[in-house]
Amino acid sequence: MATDNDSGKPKALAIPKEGYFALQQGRYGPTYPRTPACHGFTIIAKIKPGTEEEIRAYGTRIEKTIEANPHALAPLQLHYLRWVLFDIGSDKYFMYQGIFDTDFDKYTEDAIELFKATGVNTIFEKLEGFPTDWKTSAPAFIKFVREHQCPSFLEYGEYPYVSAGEIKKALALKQAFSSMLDHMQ
Amino acid sequence: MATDNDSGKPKALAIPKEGYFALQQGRYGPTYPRTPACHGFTIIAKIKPGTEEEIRAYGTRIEKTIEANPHALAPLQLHYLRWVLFDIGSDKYFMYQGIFDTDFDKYTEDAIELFKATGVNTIFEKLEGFPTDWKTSAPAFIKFVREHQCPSFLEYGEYPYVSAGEIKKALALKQAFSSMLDHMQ
Amino acid sequence: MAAQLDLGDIQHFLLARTPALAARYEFLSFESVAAGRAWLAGLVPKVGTGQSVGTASPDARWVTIAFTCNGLRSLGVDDAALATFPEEFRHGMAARAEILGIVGDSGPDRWFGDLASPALHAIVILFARDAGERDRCERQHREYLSTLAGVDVLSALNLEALPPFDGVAREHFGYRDRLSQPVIAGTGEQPTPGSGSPVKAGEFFLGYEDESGAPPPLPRPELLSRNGSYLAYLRMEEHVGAFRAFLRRQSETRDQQELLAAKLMGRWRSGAPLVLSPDKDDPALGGDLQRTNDFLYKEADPHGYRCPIGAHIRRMNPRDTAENMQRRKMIRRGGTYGPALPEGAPDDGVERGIAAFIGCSSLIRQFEFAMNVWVNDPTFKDLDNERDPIVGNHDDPFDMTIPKRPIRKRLRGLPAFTTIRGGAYLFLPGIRALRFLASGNAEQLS
Amino acid sequence: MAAQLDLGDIQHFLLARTPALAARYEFLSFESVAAGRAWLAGLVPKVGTGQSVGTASPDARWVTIAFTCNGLRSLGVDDAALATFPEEFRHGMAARAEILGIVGDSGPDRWFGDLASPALHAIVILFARDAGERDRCERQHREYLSTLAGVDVLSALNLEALPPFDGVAREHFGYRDRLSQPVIAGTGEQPTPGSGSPVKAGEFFLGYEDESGAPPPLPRPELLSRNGSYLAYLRMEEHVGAFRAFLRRQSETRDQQELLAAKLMGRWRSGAPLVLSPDKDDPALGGDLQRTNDFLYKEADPHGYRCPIGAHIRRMNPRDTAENMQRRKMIRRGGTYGPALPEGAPDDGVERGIAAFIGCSSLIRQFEFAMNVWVNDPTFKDLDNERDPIVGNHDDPFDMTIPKRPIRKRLRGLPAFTTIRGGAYLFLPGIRALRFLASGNAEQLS
Repeated sequence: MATDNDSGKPKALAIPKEGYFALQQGRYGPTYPRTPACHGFTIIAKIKPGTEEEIRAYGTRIEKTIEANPHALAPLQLHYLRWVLFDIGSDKYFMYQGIFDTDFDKYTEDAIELFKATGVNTIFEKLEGFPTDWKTSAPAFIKFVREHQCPSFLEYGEYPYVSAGEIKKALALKQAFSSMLDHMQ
Repeated sequence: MATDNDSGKPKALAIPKEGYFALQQGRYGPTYPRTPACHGFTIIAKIKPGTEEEIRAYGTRIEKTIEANPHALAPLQLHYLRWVLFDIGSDKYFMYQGIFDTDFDKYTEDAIELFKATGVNTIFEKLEGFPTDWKTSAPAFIKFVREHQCPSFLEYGEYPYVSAGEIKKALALKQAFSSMLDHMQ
Repeated sequence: MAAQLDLGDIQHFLLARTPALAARYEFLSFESVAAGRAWLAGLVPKVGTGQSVGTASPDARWVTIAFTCNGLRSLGVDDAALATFPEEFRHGMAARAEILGIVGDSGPDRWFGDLASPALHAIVILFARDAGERDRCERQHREYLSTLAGVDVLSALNLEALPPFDGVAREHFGYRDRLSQPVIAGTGEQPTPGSGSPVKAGEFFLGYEDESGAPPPLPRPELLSRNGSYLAYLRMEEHVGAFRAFLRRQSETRDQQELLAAKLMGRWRSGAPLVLSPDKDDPALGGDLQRTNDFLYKEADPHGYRCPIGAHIRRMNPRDTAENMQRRKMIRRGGTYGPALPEGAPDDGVERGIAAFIGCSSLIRQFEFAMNVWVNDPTFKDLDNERDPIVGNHDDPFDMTIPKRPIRKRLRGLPAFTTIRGGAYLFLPGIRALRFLASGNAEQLS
Repeated sequence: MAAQLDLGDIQHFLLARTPALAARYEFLSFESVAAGRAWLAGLVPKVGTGQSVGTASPDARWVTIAFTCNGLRSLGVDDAALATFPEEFRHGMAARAEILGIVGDSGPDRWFGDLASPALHAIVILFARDAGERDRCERQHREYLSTLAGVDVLSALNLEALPPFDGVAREHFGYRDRLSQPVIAGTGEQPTPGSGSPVKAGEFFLGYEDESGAPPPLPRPELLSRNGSYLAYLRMEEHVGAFRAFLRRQSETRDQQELLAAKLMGRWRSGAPLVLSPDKDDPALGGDLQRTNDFLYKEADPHGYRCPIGAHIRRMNPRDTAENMQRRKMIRRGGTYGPALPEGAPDDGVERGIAAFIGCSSLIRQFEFAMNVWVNDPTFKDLDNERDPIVGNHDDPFDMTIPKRPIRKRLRGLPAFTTIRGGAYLFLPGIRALRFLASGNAEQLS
């Protein structure tokens, strides 16, 4: 896919209602485009009544997991995650908002393995309609995700199309330079 | 605020229901903490019936604005924007999802000026409950935003606490290096 | 479409600087509505107006009076009316101190002179040509107070210009002061080159169109608010000994000290700006108001090799490197207090500093923004862990980066060169409003 | 808890490599259910089983039979049953070509031998000790077909090992082949050092526990699916002339050519891996199966200074630098077709290449993943605009970065060294399933 390599030039992209411009088949369905804001999920689903505290507690669990093993989520190639609980009327909804570099289609199975390993099931199993056989049925899991994915109609990236890996390499380089400069002063 | 300066070490932070750990007063209300995923908005509001197409069309307008002037949104100090329309029952909701470096409290007035200049009102005025006097009343605007802001309960950053400015400088440095290497081969 | 300023109704204080070498601020408390009104009634005729600016002003007519929210209440303004005033004013500076970075050693719990007390109701500001005249006014006011019951002076502060009295204002660190001043649109005054466009009157006075293109809503009753302004008062001690010691510690030569002092401020002590004179001082430039503000940053010094990004003047006025600058302008009035510390003398432990009022039409958008974002945001302009080196809060260790080729200089853990010793949010009413407050009755004013 | 493999029911094809120097693939179409069943019934006894592996196999018993989804339907498997087979298999490789990067010159619209046609129903694979034996089998099969009506040979492909027939498999570019092979858990075989743990049988054969720890659900009827596998077939032309010209163009010396060839592959042509022998070839190492796979990347070569990140073997088997490697293992069977192009000879325009089957229990999770992510993802492992230099689709210009100190080498716009000329998704049934398909009746099998 052609990308604008001028990583310092912010870019915005309006996205059609379907979530993609041209239907391009991925392994598990249409692939979503890489946008200036990389790849991403906005998965919104109603939670089962009474599960809010369990879901919130899981936030702390992930915090601790990452503290103990900062690279636990490395296979997802994330930039950022934001998990939100919000109310619509008397119902409570969960939103999984992630910005990452893999198109989901590519690393689906890795993601599912990882969700098992880090127990993301603790959250997903609290969502209405989540397939009970998700651990053995990748397609069921993926169907749920696709059905609850809400494509953006606009995405904007200040440093468009740059992968987290590239950013981390660049930051390491800058850090090395900066510390060199400090030592030279 | 103390930050972990190891920008290559991913970090997750679980966030209390209120959206902050300790009540810290900002100019326009409690300040939200800077997390490993920087600052951010998840503003969710119901749209007025029949306005969906206008809202979508505005995505294209922003795309063109940024194309013509890539730095049009610079004062917001963004990393990423994702604007999403999604359905709950028969209602349609708009979500403004942004990751940025300013705490909103600090640059509120700049943001409002910018929203006027780029016509973000085209969207916000389509949201139910948006104050009609927002252009002259910063507090009314801010009240709306705060009432519709849904704090995350977990945020994760792969390169935590790093500002977009720092990332762009690092990428420019890396690009300079990379092109130097290409020329030396 | 600038509306004509009602100069006869606006207190002179923000309209023009008076040629004063001395001043006195008195911080008052009213024991009763009647006491406050009586005191005010006697003093209103002495308050200078915009109209008197530029005319001969033989005695104590450079009087200015302003009130805290509690002061307005103590004069009988009811809660319904007060509720229409902005929240930040109603809460007062002490309640907003955390937002302003006025914490730790600078915190309201350590302020001098009862300024954080809810008993603070009014400030009367006396500017005088010299200390003798100031002392005469003080005596006069003391006598006046002695004729009234129920008005207490919580504290007071005397101010004097620093030597050598050569017509150049300096603060204790030795920097030339009062080089920048916004020009109010409609006054006919021309901004000096580089000072930006004239600023609409509504940015400073209530009831006028501001830079948004419309007049913001007036607090009620309009009789009280129209032609008024908000003031933020700050009494800021300057640690001259610590400042000089820091310069000596960081520099081997006198020239290096001066350069470092200039890097912290963004101007040489003469006032010459680093952007225009990066390598050595240029006193002629410093004193030339037609030239000393005539510069920008974006093209001339984008990386701060001349004037560091975090230097005091670059934070307080980022010029073309910030948004909506016209909505951030403020008018500063004040002066120095405490004796000068002679060059070479050891620190004497005496408090000295600047005590100043910042005038604006929105404390939250103008004054608080400057304190919150420009002065104390450690990530201002992508700096990392830095605050304004001169006026920022340095209770925690913050740094200062001086961009330099080939190798930048990073000063780690700057000491605090200043400490806030007091502060207040005040409303500076127009003359009719003062009369209204003195009478408690709108009808008497027509 | 590895379940005992039902060796008597599993076709031998994926269980062991047969010592063959020649092979023939025939691509068949059945005009009717009856015709297909009749053909199959006669051939089932000739299909080798897992049990026959290692025993003397005197003639054409290295026969393998597999079916496309259309083929299963053409043998009477009804749509309800077919619907329980995975979507990717039902759609077939041509429909999934875009996902696989098999587009442009490699696209199904340009395939040879009617492989993209819905008429393709079955493949019969004949491996033979040598070309003479292969030709004998071919004749025998032709005679057999002549006794039946309604079974058409759409196309066929003959394969031969390349000289010098020294017991070492090579492909046309000259690289040693068949160095890696997963070992199936429960067979008692020991993986060679560096080849990873034995892989659970369920990764290759349906009805067994796989690496998830459970047996995945079987398509219905289980009689048809149990002990079966999926195969992806690829006929990949190798552009030997273009490959050699590229090496010459990029290198000044023969040694540089060999190093570049090694960098593209990740191994020297002898098979010696760059990670173990980065600077020069080591043929003894290349041929030593106890050593030639005994390496990892993460610690030994994190930045690819030895084996480039994008080299063919590092993409196809990232070893310790990818997740869930045990769930990506596949078994490859196949060989070379077309005459060798002698060293130094100009390209003769004759098609030559590799025609191989990739066996697994999930085409989408194993084969398609490898093609989609490892071979053709231009941002694989944070590379920028690169694909597998050997087997990636190079219809658009992609690059190859060779990390090197002090200065990396970036090859811009690699030519396509290979083109896919045909492909298919197949189901490789067990022996009982073959009988079931031949009879159309489960009861006959007990």
